[in-house]
Amino acid sequence: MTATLNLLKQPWVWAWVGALGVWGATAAFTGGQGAGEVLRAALTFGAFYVIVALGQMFVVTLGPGNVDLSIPACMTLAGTVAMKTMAGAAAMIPVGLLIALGIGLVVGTVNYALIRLLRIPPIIATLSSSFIYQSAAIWWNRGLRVKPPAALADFTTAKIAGVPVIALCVAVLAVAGHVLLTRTLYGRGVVAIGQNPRAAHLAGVGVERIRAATYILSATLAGLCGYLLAGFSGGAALNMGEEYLLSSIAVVVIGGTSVAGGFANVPGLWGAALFLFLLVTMLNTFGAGAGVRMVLTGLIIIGVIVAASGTRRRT
Amino acid sequence: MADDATPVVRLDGVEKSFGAVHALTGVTLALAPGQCLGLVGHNGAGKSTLMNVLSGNLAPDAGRIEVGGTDLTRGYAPHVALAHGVRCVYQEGSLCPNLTVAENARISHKAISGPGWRRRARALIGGRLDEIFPGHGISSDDIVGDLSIARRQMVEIARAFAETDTPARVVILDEPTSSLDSVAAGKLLAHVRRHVEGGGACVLISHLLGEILDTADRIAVMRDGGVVALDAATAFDRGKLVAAMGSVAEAAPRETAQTAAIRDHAPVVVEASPPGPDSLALTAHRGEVVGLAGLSGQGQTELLVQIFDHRPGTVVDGEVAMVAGDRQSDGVFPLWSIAENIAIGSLRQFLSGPLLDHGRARAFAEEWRGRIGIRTPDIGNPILSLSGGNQQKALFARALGSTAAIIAMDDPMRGVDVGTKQEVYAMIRAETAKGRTFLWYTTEMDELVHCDHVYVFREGAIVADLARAEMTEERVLHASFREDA
Amino acid sequence: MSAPVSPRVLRALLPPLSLAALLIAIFWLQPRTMSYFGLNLLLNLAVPIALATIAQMFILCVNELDLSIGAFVSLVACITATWLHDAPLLGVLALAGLVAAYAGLGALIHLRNLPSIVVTLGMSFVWLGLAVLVLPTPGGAAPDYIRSLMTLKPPIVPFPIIASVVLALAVHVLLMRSAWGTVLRGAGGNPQALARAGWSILRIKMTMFALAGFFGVLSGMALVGLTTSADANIALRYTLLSIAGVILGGGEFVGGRVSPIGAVIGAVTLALAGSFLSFLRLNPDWQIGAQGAILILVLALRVLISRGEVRR
Amino acid sequence: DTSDKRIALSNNYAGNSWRQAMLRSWEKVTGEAVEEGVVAEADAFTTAENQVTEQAAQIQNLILQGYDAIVLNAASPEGLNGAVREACDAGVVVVSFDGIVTEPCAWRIAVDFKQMGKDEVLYLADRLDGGDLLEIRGLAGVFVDDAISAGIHEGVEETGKFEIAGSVHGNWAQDVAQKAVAGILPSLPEIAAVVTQGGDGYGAAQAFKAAGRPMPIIVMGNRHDELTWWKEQKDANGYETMSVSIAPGVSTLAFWVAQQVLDGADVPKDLTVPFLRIDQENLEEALERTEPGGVANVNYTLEDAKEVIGGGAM
Ligand SMILES: Nc1ncnc2c1ncn2[C@@H]1O[C@H](COP(=O)(O)OP(=O)(O)OP(=O)(O)O)[C@@H](O)[C@H]1O
Ligand SMILES: Nc1ncnc2c1ncn2[C@@H]1O[C@H](COP(=O)(O)OP(=O)(O)OP(=O)(O)O)[C@@H](O)[C@H]1O
Ligand SMILES: O[C@@H]1[C@@H](O)[C@H](O)OC[C@H]1O
Ligand SMILES: [Mg+2]
Ligand SMILES: [Mg+2]
Repeated sequence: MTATLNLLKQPWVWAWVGALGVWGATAAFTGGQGAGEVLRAALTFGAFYVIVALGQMFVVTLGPGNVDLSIPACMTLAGTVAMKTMAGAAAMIPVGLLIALGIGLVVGTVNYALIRLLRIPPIIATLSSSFIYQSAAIWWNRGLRVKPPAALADFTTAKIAGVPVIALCVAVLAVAGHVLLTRTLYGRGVVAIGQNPRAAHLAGVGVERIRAATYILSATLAGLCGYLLAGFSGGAALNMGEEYLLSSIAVVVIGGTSVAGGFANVPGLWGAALFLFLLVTMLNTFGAGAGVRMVLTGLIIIGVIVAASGTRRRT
Repeated sequence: MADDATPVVRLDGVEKSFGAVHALTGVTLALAPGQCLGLVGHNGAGKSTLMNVLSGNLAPDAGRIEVGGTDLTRGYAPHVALAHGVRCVYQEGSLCPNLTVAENARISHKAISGPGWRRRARALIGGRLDEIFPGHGISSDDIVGDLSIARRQMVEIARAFAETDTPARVVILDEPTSSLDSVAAGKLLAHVRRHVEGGGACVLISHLLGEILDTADRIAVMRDGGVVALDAATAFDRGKLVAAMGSVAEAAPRETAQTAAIRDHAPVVVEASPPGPDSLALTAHRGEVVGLAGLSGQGQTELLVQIFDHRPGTVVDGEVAMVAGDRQSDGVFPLWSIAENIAIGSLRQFLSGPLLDHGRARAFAEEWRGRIGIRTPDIGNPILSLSGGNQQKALFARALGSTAAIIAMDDPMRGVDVGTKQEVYAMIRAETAKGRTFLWYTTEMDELVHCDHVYVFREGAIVADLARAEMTEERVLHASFREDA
Repeated sequence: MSAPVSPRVLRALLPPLSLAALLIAIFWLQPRTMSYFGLNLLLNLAVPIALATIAQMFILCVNELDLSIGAFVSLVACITATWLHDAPLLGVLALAGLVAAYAGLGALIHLRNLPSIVVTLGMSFVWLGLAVLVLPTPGGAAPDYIRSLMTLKPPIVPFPIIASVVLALAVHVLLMRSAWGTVLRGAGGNPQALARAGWSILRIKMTMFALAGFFGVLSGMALVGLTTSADANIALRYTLLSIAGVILGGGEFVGGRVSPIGAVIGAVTLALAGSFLSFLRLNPDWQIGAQGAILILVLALRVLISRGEVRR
Repeated sequence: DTSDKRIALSNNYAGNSWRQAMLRSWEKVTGEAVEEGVVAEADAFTTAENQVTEQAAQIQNLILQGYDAIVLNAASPEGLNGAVREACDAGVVVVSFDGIVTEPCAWRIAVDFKQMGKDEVLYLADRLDGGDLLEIRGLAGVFVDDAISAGIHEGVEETGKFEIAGSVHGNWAQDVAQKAVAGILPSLPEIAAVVTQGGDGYGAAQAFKAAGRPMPIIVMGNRHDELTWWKEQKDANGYETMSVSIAPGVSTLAFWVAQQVLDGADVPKDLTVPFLRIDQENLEEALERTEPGGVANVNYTLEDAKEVIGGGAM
């Protein structure tokens, strides 16, 4: 009993409740048909959300105004350059991965440099730089869609005992993210900075080093996501990251991370990612028109947040 | 003062609990016009809580509130309190940092509105500042966030005493001098006397017992949520107050001869100069307690930060830990528990491999709670559930518990009660014996006797360099003011 | 730069200086813009952006963020081009209802202590959905009086300039100079202090959100006046533009530090940045990137000017 | 003679392969035209996001730069009317294509998107006796999406054979379509065919494959990966379908039309260009002509333009 109560106090619970709720509603509507299949799809697509949301979560936790709007462009650039470099050759798969991660590294470093050296507020720095990354992607390949190596495509779409391999991998990644957040100097530093950067500095936290690492982490994860998504969907497209701008933020905040900074959690990311995917699926299944669907999407997101507000720590 | 006059304020059987913490256990207290009531008690005794009830910010769980003879218990709220002339200067500060001094005056004086309000607000706050703190150097158009903590405190005090359509019948001052230097504090206390002699009433909370004994007409001593002694000020002396609060005896400062020996023999660990013109340099030796004195806001904090940051031009041999004085903006992590707030300064100690061992961190915090006496049922509670003084203790624990060889303290005793202060003095002594060095900025003259060497600051420069043997209150004060002033 | 200029003055001067620099560059690249006709064309679309930026500024002033303002302006545009045109009473009621809805959002966010980012993120879907329902395919028509107002050709000074100046000054007086506005800003600086002084934070939040809604409505109406008809997606970009405008104008995300004059200047600067680029005639591959580069450049200018500024 | 005339392309979006192909067609054809002295300049301008307001500002800037004609792929058929009106008032010729505008002073090179949608269903009616359809739509609130969808629904009504069992928005992007289809598919009955808007067929096929469902007839668009997948299936198991789309090179047709208007030719305001259709027979040939990763395309010549202006079919 008290265990249940304690569970309900966890900030991430409501995202999971929401996910279960919309999944249940979908299943009820179809009389249970395809419920398992839907879940499998949710795990696959949710995994991509979680990858980028993990990075976004660390950024958002740095405190008010910190957000990475360059994730979509970074995904596109990393996906495009990696696919073109691999040119479909299986032997090049590791090289492609390194390139995607390397692009993330560069993007994150540039973002941080803009924030630190030019003192541009992160939200605008990452938005502005994202246009440059997008242009670089266009210039690199002019929108041509190069196929991923077959082995990469197979890996991203494979299943073990019916569970998507990509979801398993991202689950491991999420555990690593959780450990990083709660059990390392870096993670504690991020949370401290998010509450009070000045106090963090005076408590001996390496404020700027951690900020730099966080923007680099976010971009690197975006690069990874771009690489895997391009493998999964048969090539990199110039608009492949578009959707991930708002969703990465939505997943983070619906998952119970405080937008005021200084408080984050990883389990909520998976809950929120599944919730967002299943929500769209539910409304598609109900056959609602675009207008009604959008209105309901908005209202349900707000509903979950209101329900969760009873448990949220005051900021 | 006669007890039979109708009290301006009467609290009767006031109780307040925060979860398991009984902050107030049935307090009954009356305040007569023309009277200054001194309120003392250990950290967490319930003083601020009581004043929050009186100013309408906390609804009591039980009890009655009477103002001017009327029972206002039902529906009592800040605006009701204000309308009845109850003003409060809060321990944690209540100014809007984004507004100017004059605009902040407008916030708490609703009557200042309509055309020409800005002029009236300037006149109101400027007049009070001139009256209470002559030579304050604050312009009514200064943005509050740009002011030092001491000047912010002055603005807040002046605002509370300012009168528009409602008189300031009762002014509550919750540790008003903790961020002021002794000169400014003296001015304030003189004003308090003027205020009560003009028929007003005041509640003065302070851990500086001398202030209370000198200024108050009556003194109430609180302990663990209740009033344990209440009498005319003349009936108390320092010893009696300390005894009533349940505090321990005082720590003795180090012998003068001993301090000189450190200067001569121990290696130098810090050498730094503030940027001000013609400044002397500060030198600290291993195991020494070096005092940074002078009026508040003369560059002491900046020099500490300069040393903390190992800025170019400073010689710092060893790690530095900081005890913040402005705990709101420099010290506390508001979303974290007490334990997390303590442990953040020492995380490296709890690493096993690359990962933190939370169990060890918690045990560490638990140990320091005991050593420094943080009053809380559970160190897993949020830091903000602590009283101001207890939060400060947590910051001490953070620095003392770290491995740093040099501890920089930025006027760290703000809001710390006498008993704890003595314990901390003793602890500092003990730590110096282990070779730790302390750089201690303080605005309290009494604390300088615990320093082995004192540097006096004025306008961003060090203007006097006093060894323990040559340090007197008079010399410090003399150096604090410009010759030609 | 040896004369001691106070950091505050310098900070306030940054936005107008960036704007001036950009304008000079544009005049130099394309002298034709230096005329009544040219300035009109150059600046008229900045008017609705400036209005949306002011709306965002009210929200930022109380430490919240509105991610739905773009969708909201789109919805207003759709309603203006349909109901307000065909059935003015219904249109006016709907728009008033939207302002009330904004006030309600403020109340909800305050009472349940919700993160405004998520609530407004949710609302952006709601507004957009409603816009699609009101106007499933682009169309509608601007009411004539709005159209004539937005295409007004006053003597000597082009309308967009007059409109921007009036807007900036009016909001400046309201928020920065009036006793009432001072209280509203105070709530951004230290809400607890306001509560202790007997003010209702709930009422302040509702007021600020209602003001945001009101200026959002004006923005949508002005936009339709210029475009003559509406589209459900018409102003989605305003969300980011408005945030960027407030920041460019010297506002901050927390602490109630905003400047209406700066915000209007910031909005105009952003609108002009795009024009500047099209006068440069870049290779299409890099046109998108150049939009980012110009933003960075304008903001970097701030650093160059404010170098050495210190706290306290 | 238009050798001193300057023409600008105003494009609202460059973020997909179709638009990139469109820009490249423009570059190629107008580059030659400038070289040959047909016109003095033909610059391309593109905005960062698919936004009406940005494009309106862009058009106003083009007016200020004194272009003689603006060739326009519009973010909205109505939302740019104010800016287009201003261009016309300033004496600038405006020719819209693909995303056309309704402002009467502008020329329109329209594709009959509605017919395009209807043709998909008519083709299916030939192939099937009936069954459930899945509809993949484009970007909500955009007119092209509405028009194609309206055609599909009209076709379904007229043929009376099909039922639309589900409808999702794929935003003309493979990955978005893949995700939307993967979500809804489990709840749907067996799907006989998928009607699409182009750019989304390959994503749909991937989703069906991942779900292990029988492969329906998926109407394809003109992306290289759509055509390649179709070819692979055709070779492997005789899979049959069709593809309808609009060729990105339509921008070059618009260029020639603008040139003709500037030249003083009498050009009707509304012109129609046929959509690009690929069938089972000419699949290989189309694939041959399509760059890997690109889009099936056609570049137009001055002669093509004259033919369209004259009302002839091409
Ligand atoms: N004196 C100071 N007072 C308050 N805040 C400060 C001060 N100095 C630095 N900061 C804050 O901390 C940041 C500087 O970070 P810091 O000096 O901790 O860098 P760092 O990460 O330790 O550097 P490194 O990566 O080299 O270790 C500034 O951006 C500011 O926010
Ligand atoms: N918001 C709160 N939540 C939980 N506990 C609280 C809260 N506010 C105060 N307390 C507890 O109530 C008790 C009384 O605190 P209060 O702040 O009144 O002490 P104080 O006498 O003013 O101490 P100090 O001298 O340190 O300022 C303390 O134990 C404190 O931890
Ligand atoms: O621009 C659109 C293109 O992206 C889509 O695929 O087909 C229709 C076009 O109008
Ligand atoms: Mg207290
Ligand atoms: Mg003091």
